Amino acid sequence: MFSMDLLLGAVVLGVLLGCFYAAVSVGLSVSFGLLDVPHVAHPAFLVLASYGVYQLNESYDIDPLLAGLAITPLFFVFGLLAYRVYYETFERRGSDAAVRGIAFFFGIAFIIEVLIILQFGVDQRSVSATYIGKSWRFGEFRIPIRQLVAFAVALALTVLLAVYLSKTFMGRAIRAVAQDEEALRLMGANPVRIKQFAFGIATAVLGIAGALLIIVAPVEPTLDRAYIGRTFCVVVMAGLGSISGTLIAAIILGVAESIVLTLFGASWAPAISFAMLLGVLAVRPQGLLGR
Amino acid sequence: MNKRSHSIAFWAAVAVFLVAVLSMTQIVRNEYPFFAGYVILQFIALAVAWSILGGYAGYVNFGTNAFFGVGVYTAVALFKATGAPLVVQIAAAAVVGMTLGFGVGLLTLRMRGIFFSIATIALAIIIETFVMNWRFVGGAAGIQIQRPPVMAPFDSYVKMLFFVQAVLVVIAIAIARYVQNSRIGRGLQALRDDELAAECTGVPTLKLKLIACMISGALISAAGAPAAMYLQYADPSSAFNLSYSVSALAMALIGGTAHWIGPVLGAILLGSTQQLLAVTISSEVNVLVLGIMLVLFVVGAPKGIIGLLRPRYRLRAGGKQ
Amino acid sequence: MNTAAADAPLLQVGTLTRTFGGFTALDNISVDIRKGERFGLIGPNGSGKTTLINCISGALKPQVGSVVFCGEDITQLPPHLRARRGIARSFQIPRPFRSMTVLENLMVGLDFAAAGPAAAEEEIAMSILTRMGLASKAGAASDTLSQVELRKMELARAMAVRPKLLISDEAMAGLSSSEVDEVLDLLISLGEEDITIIMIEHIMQAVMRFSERVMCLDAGKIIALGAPGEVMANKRVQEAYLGT
Amino acid sequence: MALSLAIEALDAGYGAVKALRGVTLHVEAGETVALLGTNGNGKSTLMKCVMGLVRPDRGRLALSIDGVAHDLTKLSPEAIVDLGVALVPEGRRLFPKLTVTENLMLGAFRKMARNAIQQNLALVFDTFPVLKERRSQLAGTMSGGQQQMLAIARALMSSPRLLLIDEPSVGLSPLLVSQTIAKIGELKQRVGLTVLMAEQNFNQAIRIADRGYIIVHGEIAVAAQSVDELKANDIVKRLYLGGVA
Amino acid sequence: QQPPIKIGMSMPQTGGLAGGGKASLLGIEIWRDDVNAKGGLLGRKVELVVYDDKSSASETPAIYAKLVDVDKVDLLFAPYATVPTAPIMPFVKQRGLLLMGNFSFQVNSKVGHDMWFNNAPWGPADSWAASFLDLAQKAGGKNMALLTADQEFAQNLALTARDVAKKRNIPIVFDQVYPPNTVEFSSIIRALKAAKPDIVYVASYPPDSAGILRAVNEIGIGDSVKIFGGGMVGLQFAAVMSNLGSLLNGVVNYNTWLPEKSMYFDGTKEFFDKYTKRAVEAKVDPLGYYLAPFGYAMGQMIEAAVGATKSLDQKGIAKYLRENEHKTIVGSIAFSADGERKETATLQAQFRGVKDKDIEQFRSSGRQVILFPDKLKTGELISPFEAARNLGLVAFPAQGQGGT
Ligand SMILES: Nc1ncnc2c1ncn2[C@@H]1O[C@H](COP(=O)(O)OP(=O)(O)OP(=O)(O)O)[C@@H](O)[C@H]1O
Ligand SMILES: Nc1ncnc2c1ncn2[C@@H]1O[C@H](COP(=O)(O)OP(=O)(O)OP(=O)(O)O)[C@@H](O)[C@H]1O
Ligand SMILES: CC(C)C[C@H](N)C(=O)O
Ligand SMILES: [Mg+2]
Ligand SMILES: [Mg+2]
Repeated sequence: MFSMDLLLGAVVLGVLLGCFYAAVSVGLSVSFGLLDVPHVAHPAFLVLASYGVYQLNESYDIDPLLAGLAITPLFFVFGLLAYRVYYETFERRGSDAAVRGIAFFFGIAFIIEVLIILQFGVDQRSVSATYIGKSWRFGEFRIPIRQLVAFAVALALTVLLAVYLSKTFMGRAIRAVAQDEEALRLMGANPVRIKQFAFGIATAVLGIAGALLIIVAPVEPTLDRAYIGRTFCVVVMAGLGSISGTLIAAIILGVAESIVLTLFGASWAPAISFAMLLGVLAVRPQGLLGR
Repeated sequence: MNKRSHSIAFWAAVAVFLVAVLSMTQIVRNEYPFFAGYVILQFIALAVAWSILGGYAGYVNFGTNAFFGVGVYTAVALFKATGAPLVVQIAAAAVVGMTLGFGVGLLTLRMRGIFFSIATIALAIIIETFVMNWRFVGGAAGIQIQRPPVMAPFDSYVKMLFFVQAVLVVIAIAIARYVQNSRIGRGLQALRDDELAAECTGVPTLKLKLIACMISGALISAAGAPAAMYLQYADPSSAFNLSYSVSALAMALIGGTAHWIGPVLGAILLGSTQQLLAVTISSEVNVLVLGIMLVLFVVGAPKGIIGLLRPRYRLRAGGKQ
Repeated sequence: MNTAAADAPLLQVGTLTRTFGGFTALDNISVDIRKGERFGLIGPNGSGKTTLINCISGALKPQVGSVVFCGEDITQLPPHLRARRGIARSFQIPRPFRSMTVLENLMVGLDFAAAGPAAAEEEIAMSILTRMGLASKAGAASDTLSQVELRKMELARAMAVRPKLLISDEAMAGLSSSEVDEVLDLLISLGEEDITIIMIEHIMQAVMRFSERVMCLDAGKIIALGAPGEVMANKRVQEAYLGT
Repeated sequence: MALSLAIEALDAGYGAVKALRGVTLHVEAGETVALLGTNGNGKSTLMKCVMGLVRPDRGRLALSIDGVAHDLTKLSPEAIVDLGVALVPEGRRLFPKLTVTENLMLGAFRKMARNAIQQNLALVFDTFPVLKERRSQLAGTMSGGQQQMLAIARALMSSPRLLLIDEPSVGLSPLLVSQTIAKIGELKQRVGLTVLMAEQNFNQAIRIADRGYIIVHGEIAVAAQSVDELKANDIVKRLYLGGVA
Repeated sequence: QQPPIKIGMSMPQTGGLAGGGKASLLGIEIWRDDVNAKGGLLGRKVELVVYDDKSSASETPAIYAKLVDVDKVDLLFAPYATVPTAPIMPFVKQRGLLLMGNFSFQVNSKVGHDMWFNNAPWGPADSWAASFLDLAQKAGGKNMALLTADQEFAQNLALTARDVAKKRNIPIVFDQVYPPNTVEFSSIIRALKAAKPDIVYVASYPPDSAGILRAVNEIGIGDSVKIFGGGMVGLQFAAVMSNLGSLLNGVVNYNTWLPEKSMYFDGTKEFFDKYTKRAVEAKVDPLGYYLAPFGYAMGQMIEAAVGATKSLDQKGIAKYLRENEHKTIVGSIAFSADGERKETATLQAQFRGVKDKDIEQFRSSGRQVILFPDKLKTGELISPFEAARNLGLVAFPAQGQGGT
């Protein structure tokens, strides 16, 4: 059933899918990759954002992307709060923060799941927008517009974040903070505030990522569990904290998944993409662009 | 107390525990305690097994569900193919779990910290995918299993499973205790702090990690094996449920990883709360309570329950009692 | 033991080369170290001293060359097996086992590398600490030590391996000269117990007093090797290193 | 410009450990003051107190700049850095996974320093040419001595007015020790730095020091008004000038 | 006052099956309230004892042991769906207990418990595929593409579909199994399209069903396709339906109850009046066609059996259930020996004239035209699929509120 045409299509769709994966993972690349916070509740916040977008779309008919943008400030604040609690309870006491943090964030994730269920019920939800359900044609070939939207937004998001982190003082401080807090303090920066701010950004980004999530597919309250593996894999495969690596890793996964889905047995897709992750780690334990 | 009298006390306690369990199966008629008790014992075994690698060596295994599922499906496959008895299923699961642990170790233990954790998540998904495509054990559709008749002195299969799981718990604890008190424990602790320095001080880090990984894997798979007979049904999404990973980790942390008793206490607390919530609150709110408990315990008891009980207990794997 | 074996060098480093990316940190280094010798290793910062002992202790693998210890080629051995064969080192930037007390740090080496009865371990560890002047800190958590105390503990932990060859990487950095003297006395007394010692140090007086032979590296190459006086008088050493 | 640091009756420590007891010392504008003392005597603790990283139990820490007094015990480390105080910490404390340049750029984090980046960069590259060569190497893979240079350079990037240096010569080759000490002396002239320097290498330290203190067991044992007075001191003789040194 | 009659069950209230579970439970609760309003069973009030099984198989054994041994309930209902039900089948068989099944699929085929009765309309295992392929062949379909979720229920459907196709000599030109949590179906649909099938049989699970339909709409499926659908779980839920809106048009999919004229029996309308009111408050599926009336029917059957045997003797009740036909709000139900329906009553219906974003439209008849079974039929298949999709609202004006 192989044909050049199919392969090409699979690659194109895979790149688009990969960009979507990048968008939902890039916040984690900051919070986990750079700040060392074992944020297993990242996907829970992501799904929460999707529900926020759903609510705005449902009751005020706001475009999902705009809705995503509109809730970013709120998520920024969530991020500040979440980090504050994490800091006060773990980092400040300094004991085994990483491992205990995992349990902590699992707890947070469960709480978010239940709050969503209590508020929205367990049924799956989705949004409507003009670009959902339509596609662009190139002859026989068609590309779903919602995927193009996800692609463009994801690309913009990662590029912006990458530039911010490498070119600004704040960005550099964010990249330094987990390596040596006291040293950063000696540079005249307050590491706690920097981390908090960075965590805020990482969470704010989820507003937009959440919009993409619900644009691409419907959401349900426990969807976050399916994304824990995926997002962490992207971030780790990328090399911790590397934003451009995140994009690359996500695209590789997306393309691999898409090719397997199109040309081989779809049921093997997860095995293949996660085996790729293991392969990458076996060869480059620090990830693709890790330092 | 010196080491020897400690040992005597420990084995005496074990004997008392097993005798109590056995007599309970003979005296108590109501089966529910055995159903619920089995689940709690299973979690104790998982948490103790997890902490051998996750607590002592600091390698946080997210793939408890992979080992658990492998245990379940080893039992299923063996039972379906040969009708092997329960003990053989468990032994086989332990061997397969150990082999898997060895493989995982070779493949991933050169990865540091969180890379290892992520690799274990990946592994769980890969193995689950394999099982889903393995028609002999039912694939994704799952498989129903007919239990063989129960053996004397038990009058019900679940009581027997309860006793068997209690034995597994004892084995897990005995091994964890041995590891903790032997030089393996100190070696694991050293490599947890600094692998290169440990190597240069003579600690065979890779070997110790492999050993820890194999022991932990074997115990988790063994604890999972009876689940096939307990449920009389197996399907990949239940057998490889992420909640096994979360629970094992959370229970060990809530109890404290500095001493083998920590995971035991954590599992008893969290496991029985879960059982209790399932039959009392019994709605989404039980997940909420679980979440809040997790948060409160890791926040309020940074050194785990053992840290609360013995305030001066140092947060330290393999620390002497 | 025949005389040939007794005279054979304890450690033979042969044509060792190690590069990082395009950068050559060690360039074709060959040197023999005799049993019981006190060997000083000097050289400008970044000349490859630490890299060399990383290759000897097994923390790094060289691209080219071999390391032979007690007549056995150990180039491919992992560090812990080298430690068991009797090679111990301290780290230039201390790497304590942070969750352990000072005493427990030493116990690791005694447990895993040193041969001997397990029962006496604690006494041995205490005696090493006493010699290092760290006895009062035996029960202290290692992450409360000051930099210098950490350096001392590095050395003590290496001694706990009960090595044939002890490599000290700038263990005296930051010590006052009277403290340098103390540590030096200690190292020299170890030498008298037939332990071979390689010492990396930038404190010239210490190097002079300690070493029977000195080797100076520059940019990954040996620029001088010989008696301390000779090496110090070497023009290239003076230009590249001493600045006199 | 006038700047001075005055420390009075300072007590500080870590829980039960009392690292400093009743320490009184002062540093005037343009001076280079050496802080001597064997290990564990509290030199680093003193510097951390000045930076606000360790809070003193009691005593006074006052920095006066152009006649305005600042109570350092009340200020956060960030605020103290903003006043123009920089510390080269012991153990270097670089950001190991950032490149040399990125480490230097972080040195210029404080607002005041951002305008002077090019100028400061030129200065440190001129002072430590090897840093220019290794601009894009990760700091963590540099040799011990190279890291020490980077640590000093990074502190200079913040255009400090008061520079605290904790044992700058540790791990440097003899050539570099004298070069580094000379550079510090030179920088002091060039940018009008005031320097408080903890240093074990007595002979090098006194090349640039104007005067010095000796701390013993957390207390100021000697406050010498000049280098000669230091040299003549008994403790100094015993600790630094006797034996091999 | 006599003690109440306790009916025990677990129900998925969290996890993947919670959506269905909660609707089903509401149906059962409405029955409880109705029967209690009438004075209860045997003059005793009916009380439900319900625990959450988290949609997981591993929770149910302990729960049912508690229900039986501690709570000492008088009767057992099964949880919604196959996975949580499977582990309790051997238990009830061993204890000789009656179990009223709730929409599980073929859980009794291996266990062979003679006191098991499933409320679902599935009937014989292969009828599902058979009815869909009947329609397909009538429309001229000659070959088939099969797209199934790698999940317990969908795989069971696929198994029978392959069997039936083989018997009828329908070649399978595309047979793919996609993994759970697949995000994007564009790639799969492109591959499917490339195989140029006439019949597309999809056995998908709720989150994916929407993704598949979207991808079909965006990528296109080709003019060759005569009929599309069959076993898509999820298209029965109000939230999914209202979101997909016009994308549903043309799809032929299985269902259990629909607001078509032929589907109203004694009490059906009254039931939905109550359900509609209570669903809002309970935050469950506002339509509730799929599961809720069958939960109610399960109660009705128990009510009839207990009433007829005048006892709670489980053997007697089972005997009565097996030997009689039962009038319920979902029609009359008769069981075969394995406890499944004698005849399938699983509907195959085609979506037509569906607009976007409107839940209410589904309350009127004509939105889902029943094509099978014959005695409930309310229209004919429109084929090919592309043609059916493109027929707009004009051709099929809503036919007003249905109901008898
Ligand atoms: N992992 C690495 N990647 C890149 N370069 C490295 C790495 N490790 C060491 N180097 C380089 O190799 C050279 C030698 O380093 P080494 O640590 O051996 O120096 P050294 O002689 O010990 O210096 P010092 O006296 O300053 O400690 C240095 O230029 C250093 O930057
Ligand atoms: N974080 C800490 N917790 C507990 N005690 C500490 C801590 N840091 C330092 N100390 C103790 O405080 C005392 C003074 O330490 P400090 O580092 O100030 O000495 P120093 O004069 O700088 O010595 P060195 O020459 O070793 O750098 C030492 O006894 C040390 O053990
Ligand atoms: C609604 C049903 C199709 C669900 C299916 N019977 C299951 O057990 O999972
Ligand atoms: Mg070095
Ligand atoms: Mg100091």
